[in-house]
Amino acid sequence: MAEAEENTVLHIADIHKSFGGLHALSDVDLQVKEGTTHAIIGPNGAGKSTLLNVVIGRLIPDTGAVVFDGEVITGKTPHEINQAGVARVFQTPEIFSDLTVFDNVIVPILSKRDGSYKFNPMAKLSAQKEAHDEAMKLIADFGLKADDPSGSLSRGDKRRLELAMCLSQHPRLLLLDEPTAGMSRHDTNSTIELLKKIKEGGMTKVIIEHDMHVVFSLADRISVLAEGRIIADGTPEEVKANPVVQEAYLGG
Amino acid sequence: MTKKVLESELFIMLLFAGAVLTMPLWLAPIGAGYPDLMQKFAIFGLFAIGYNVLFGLTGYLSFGHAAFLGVGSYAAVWSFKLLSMNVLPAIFFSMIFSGIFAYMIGFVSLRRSGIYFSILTLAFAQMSYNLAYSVLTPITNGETGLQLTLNDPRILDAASSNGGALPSPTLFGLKMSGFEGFYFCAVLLIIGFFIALKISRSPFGLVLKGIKSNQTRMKFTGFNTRPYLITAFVISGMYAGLAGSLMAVTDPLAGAERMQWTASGEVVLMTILGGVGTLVGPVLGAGIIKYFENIFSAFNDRSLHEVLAFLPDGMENIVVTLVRPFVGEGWHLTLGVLFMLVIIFLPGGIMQGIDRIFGKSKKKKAAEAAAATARMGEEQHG
Amino acid sequence: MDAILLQILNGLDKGGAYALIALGLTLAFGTLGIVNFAHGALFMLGAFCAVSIQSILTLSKKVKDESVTFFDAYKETPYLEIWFPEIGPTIIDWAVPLSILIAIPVMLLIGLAMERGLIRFFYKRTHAEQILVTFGLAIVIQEIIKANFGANPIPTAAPDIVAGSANIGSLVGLSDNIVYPWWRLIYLVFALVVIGGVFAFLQFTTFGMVVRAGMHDRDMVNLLGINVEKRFTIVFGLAAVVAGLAGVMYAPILPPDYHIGMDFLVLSFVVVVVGGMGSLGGAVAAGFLLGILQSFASTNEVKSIIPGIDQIIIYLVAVVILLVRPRGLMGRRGVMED
Amino acid sequence: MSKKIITTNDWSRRSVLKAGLGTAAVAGAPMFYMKNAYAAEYLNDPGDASSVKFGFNVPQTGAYADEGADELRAYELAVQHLNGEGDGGMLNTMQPSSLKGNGVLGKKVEFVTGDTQTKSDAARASAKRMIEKDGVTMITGGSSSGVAIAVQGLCQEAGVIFMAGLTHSNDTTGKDKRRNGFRHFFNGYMSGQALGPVLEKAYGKERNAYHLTADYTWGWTQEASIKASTESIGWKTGNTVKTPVGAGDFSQYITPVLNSGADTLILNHYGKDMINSLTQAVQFGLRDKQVNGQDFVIVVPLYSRLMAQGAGENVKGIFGSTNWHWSLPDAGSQAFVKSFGQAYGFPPSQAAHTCYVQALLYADACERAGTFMPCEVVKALEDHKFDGMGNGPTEYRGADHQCFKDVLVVKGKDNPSSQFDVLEVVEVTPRAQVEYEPDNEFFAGGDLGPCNNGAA
Repeated sequence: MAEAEENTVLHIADIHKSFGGLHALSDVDLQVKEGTTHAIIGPNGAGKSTLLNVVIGRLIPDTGAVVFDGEVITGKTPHEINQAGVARVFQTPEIFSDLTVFDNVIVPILSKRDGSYKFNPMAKLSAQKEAHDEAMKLIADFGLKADDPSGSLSRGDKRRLELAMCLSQHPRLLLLDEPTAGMSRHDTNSTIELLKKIKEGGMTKVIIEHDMHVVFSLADRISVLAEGRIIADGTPEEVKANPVVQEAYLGG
Repeated sequence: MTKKVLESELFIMLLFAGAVLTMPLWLAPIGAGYPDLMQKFAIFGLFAIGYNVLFGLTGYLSFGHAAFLGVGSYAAVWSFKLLSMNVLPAIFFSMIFSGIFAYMIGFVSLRRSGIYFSILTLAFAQMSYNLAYSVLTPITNGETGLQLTLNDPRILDAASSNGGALPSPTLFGLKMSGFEGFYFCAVLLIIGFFIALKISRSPFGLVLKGIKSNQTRMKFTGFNTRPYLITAFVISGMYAGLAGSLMAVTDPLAGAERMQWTASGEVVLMTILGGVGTLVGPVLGAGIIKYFENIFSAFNDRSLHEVLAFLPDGMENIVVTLVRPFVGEGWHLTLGVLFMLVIIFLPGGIMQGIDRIFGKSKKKKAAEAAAATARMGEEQHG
Repeated sequence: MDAILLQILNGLDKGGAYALIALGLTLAFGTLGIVNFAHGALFMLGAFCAVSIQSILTLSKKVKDESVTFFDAYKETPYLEIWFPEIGPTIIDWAVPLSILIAIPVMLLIGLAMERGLIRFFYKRTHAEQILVTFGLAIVIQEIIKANFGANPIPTAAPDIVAGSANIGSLVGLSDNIVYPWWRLIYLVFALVVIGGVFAFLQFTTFGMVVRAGMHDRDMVNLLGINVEKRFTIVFGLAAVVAGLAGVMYAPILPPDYHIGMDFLVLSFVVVVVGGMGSLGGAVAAGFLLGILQSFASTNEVKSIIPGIDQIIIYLVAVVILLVRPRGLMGRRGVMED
Repeated sequence: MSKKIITTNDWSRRSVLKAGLGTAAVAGAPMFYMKNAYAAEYLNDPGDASSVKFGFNVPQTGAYADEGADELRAYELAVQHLNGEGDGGMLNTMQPSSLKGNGVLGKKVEFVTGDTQTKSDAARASAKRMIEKDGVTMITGGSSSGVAIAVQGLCQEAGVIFMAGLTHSNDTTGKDKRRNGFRHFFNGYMSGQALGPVLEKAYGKERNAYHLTADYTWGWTQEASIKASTESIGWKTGNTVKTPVGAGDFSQYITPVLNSGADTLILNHYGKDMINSLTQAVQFGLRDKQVNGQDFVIVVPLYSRLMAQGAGENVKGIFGSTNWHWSLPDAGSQAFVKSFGQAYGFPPSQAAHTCYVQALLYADACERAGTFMPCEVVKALEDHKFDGMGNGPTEYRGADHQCFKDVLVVKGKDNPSSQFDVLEVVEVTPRAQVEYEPDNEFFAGGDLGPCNNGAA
């Protein structure tokens, strides 16, 4: 296992994962630096989503470990990993579509405040002043309406809502799985703007993306995944110039 | 009145308490204003409210809640037999035992979700029922049901011989049969309703709703959903235990058939019929099913003619002929037809019908539509 | 040894019944995603096909019994026997096998009507709503049967030629003590044939292929421009036929009454889940497995060690399997799983 | 069906009345007036009302619905006869009788019905409705012992009379007996005592019996009673196996019988269980077997004609016992069969008979007591001797409220002359042979306790 370098928030160390005979990930070793936006690109089936699922505890790797903030999080449950400071935006927005926008946003705030379990059945939700104000502020920031039923939002709004939910927890690491998939050019651009704004706040992000326009607008560093292996790793310029990458991915 | 007032806890509680406490008045014209049936309304209302804490908030469909009702009843009757005819220890032990029992079953069953969870709870309840009916007869008195006897120890009730007759449950001397029993149950129903209202409006309740809506998201939002689910399961189990103990309080007998899957199914039907996830719906559903069971089943040719005597003779006979298959021994048929009609035309149960009559803001309708779409999605993902 | 063999036979026989009911249930569930609480009622309707055919065949000329004075008691002689003294009694005797021929179209029609008339409106509703509506339907069907046939079980005899027991022990050269009722053996064979038929149908026909593909991924098949819905309707009809046939054939073993379906309902759900939701093979395997386990749990030897085990064995096994192997014996990964 | 007599719209009038009383605790009881010596001293005193109400609590849904329906028919008939309508039925043969055919104590008899569902809870809820809402003075009916015991307990606590319907468990008048409850039907012990000699005569002393027993209280008391009685005639008891209620398929319990060395199978089952286990036992060829040099035989200790019909051909030649059968030639039975048969077109079942008799006995006791007050009625019924009710001379024993009378041993008929002609009476076992002391081991442990008039 490669030693963790300085400023590394997330160290994905020598991960192997196979399903049956299929090697989804082999020898994947990645270091994500504090405050950077790290993009992982690669063709379909390259293992990007598998990698993300390993990080958030949905999948357990066969060998290797994920180290977050100096602590091994492999084998921990998703909620423990989230409580440690990792939030994730999914490819198809995972929101509480039966609930209102407000409820969607206050839930993660409560999680941050109360931890993974708190028994307070007699407390009044409407009396949670701080959480309430924080949620309202975020909702306004994201241009949403608190009383809207979230299930009937447009796809773009749903994605924004999910992002707001993740940000409300002030995570140290935000994982984004194709945040602009299926979006119109207009929505994509406004999402890029949004993410750039977040970037200014210094939050570390790992982003998986197909859209090169998005990747090159946001990423400080790019890793290229193909057939479960990392074939290139570097700044956007380095990666762009890498002949292997051009052949395997960009060139086509 | 403003929306805020209408939705305030105080207003809701006043309305609910008022409706419950005046039941003897407004139920009398429809023949349901006698103590036993009103006690049943309150008891099964509590059962359904508690069930709704689990099913309505978390979406976990338990098919074994009757087991907790049964445990509550047995615990209460044993408390009457061993300790005292006072109802308070009986209720206390019922809730404790059903809570423990619910914890054990919930701990295991909640390892699974969806239909698997349903079958697990069903299996546990059926095992409890089958054993209570046969092998556990020393504890349950099997088919006959656990009853009080004259030579029970009752160690806390010193030498009240009661003239050789069986004692009845009391609240510090106040007998728990008839209207006193009803008001006792009614007060507990109101308290139970209040707690359920608080739960559904608490952060804890919101987490449960989040679990129902999207458990994956809850996990990735940092919630450990399992203890939440177990807590909800135990709470609803304790409600069931309370209901079971009240059955024993108003009528000191505990029978095994209380635990049968049909009894578990009944509370599911009550909840869906009234409106899953609504506060009042389960109480309404419970009332309707119990009303059918007790009043519709009691009609016979003679009583039908009496009720319809105001009609002209020929008309009366026609109406009686038409109605007859649906009452008396045919009351099940009415219930079956009712289930189908309600669910076909009012997917949200009777509460949805009430909402429709009184109208509601467009926003809520949109929310419902959205929820329906979301459900569809879930179904397809399966 | 003989005792064990006999219990295995008992288990297979019971399992045959469980498997047939569960097969239909899982067809409806796996293809349509419908939790059908009225499936037991279909089984019951099948049994009452046999009852009806029997009572039609035995429509009788009534000769008043003059010794009875206060009401009319009749010595009944079926018209068939009067009109066709030769063949009449035989036809009546074969009422149950004849009922199979009638039950197939009748149950198919009932199944199609049920799907078109009610079930299809519930595909996109929640399981809870499906349960309520099908449970309501089951009650209605039951009550209609009760109103027409009464609440008591109605004896429905198998043909005389197979009325007794077969000495299979001596047939296969084992102990003389292994005797088993012919009808139960026939039931077992029948169950296997029906199960085999359904599997062959799904495995080897184009129709079956589409259905299986649809079970796997409905949207996919729809994208290919194949009308899955129509086929699923037919599958529901098929499920009804399978349940109905199970009912017809079970009538001589268990005199049917209006409640017989409800008695099997819970059990068949357990069988389906133990087998694995949506897995036809699993339903069949679980049916036989639970049948055999129940038979053995009921023997005196086992009961003397664990009293009451025969009352709970099925549920106990279900619990264990669901905990150890959540998707059931043969369920596909990811179908109805967490 | 006879034309209904329509009285005032009593149902809703009383309801409205109660609404007015509202929360008052006395609302459970109808209004009463000071009229006779017992006024206001007991629950649901009809006072000077022109009518009195009985509660008929029978299974209308579930496995015993047909029996329940037959019980209801009998009750309707009883009410007609009490009110002087119809041909009077057993009112003409009952001895002694104080009934005049003008209702009871001059009051017209009315009735309410309810569904027990054969569940203790439902039965008690239904009975409570009758007591609290309808104001009945007596509840009767039922088709299983669990329900009978549960309702009997309730009536004792509430303070009305319970006249049990079909209940055969020893416990009803044994360990669970109550002062306010009475049973006319016979019981498991009597079945055993009556069957013993007949079985000995038919099957000899050298028998090895195998019991299949429904796994609940009735089954157990039945098994114990039959076992005691058959062992006293020299039979051995090989095995006793409990079967779950509603097992449906009994094959796994029947196959072990085949090679157990037993030559007699005793089915302590009732209702659907009996039909299924008997049908299947016959299918398994048990009756074709020869064991220990004798023909294998099956015995069904408690028979019911309604249920026997469900087992079809399989009952032929099988012994059992029954409380009453419509083919009995005595005047009382004939009178009852006549009224019932003419009203409904078929013969009454034993359940119908016992219910009809119970209704009449209660009415007669009220006449003799001069009041509906439960404690007085209890006194009138205790140790009351009567005849002409289809079972010969009968006595309601005061010590346990059990009727003592002859018991019928019957056999499935080989050549029935009609669909109702399923059983034939092979012996009428005299009362003396089935009688026992109140402290008999099968009945010990209970206490009638004091009678209860209920709070007025």
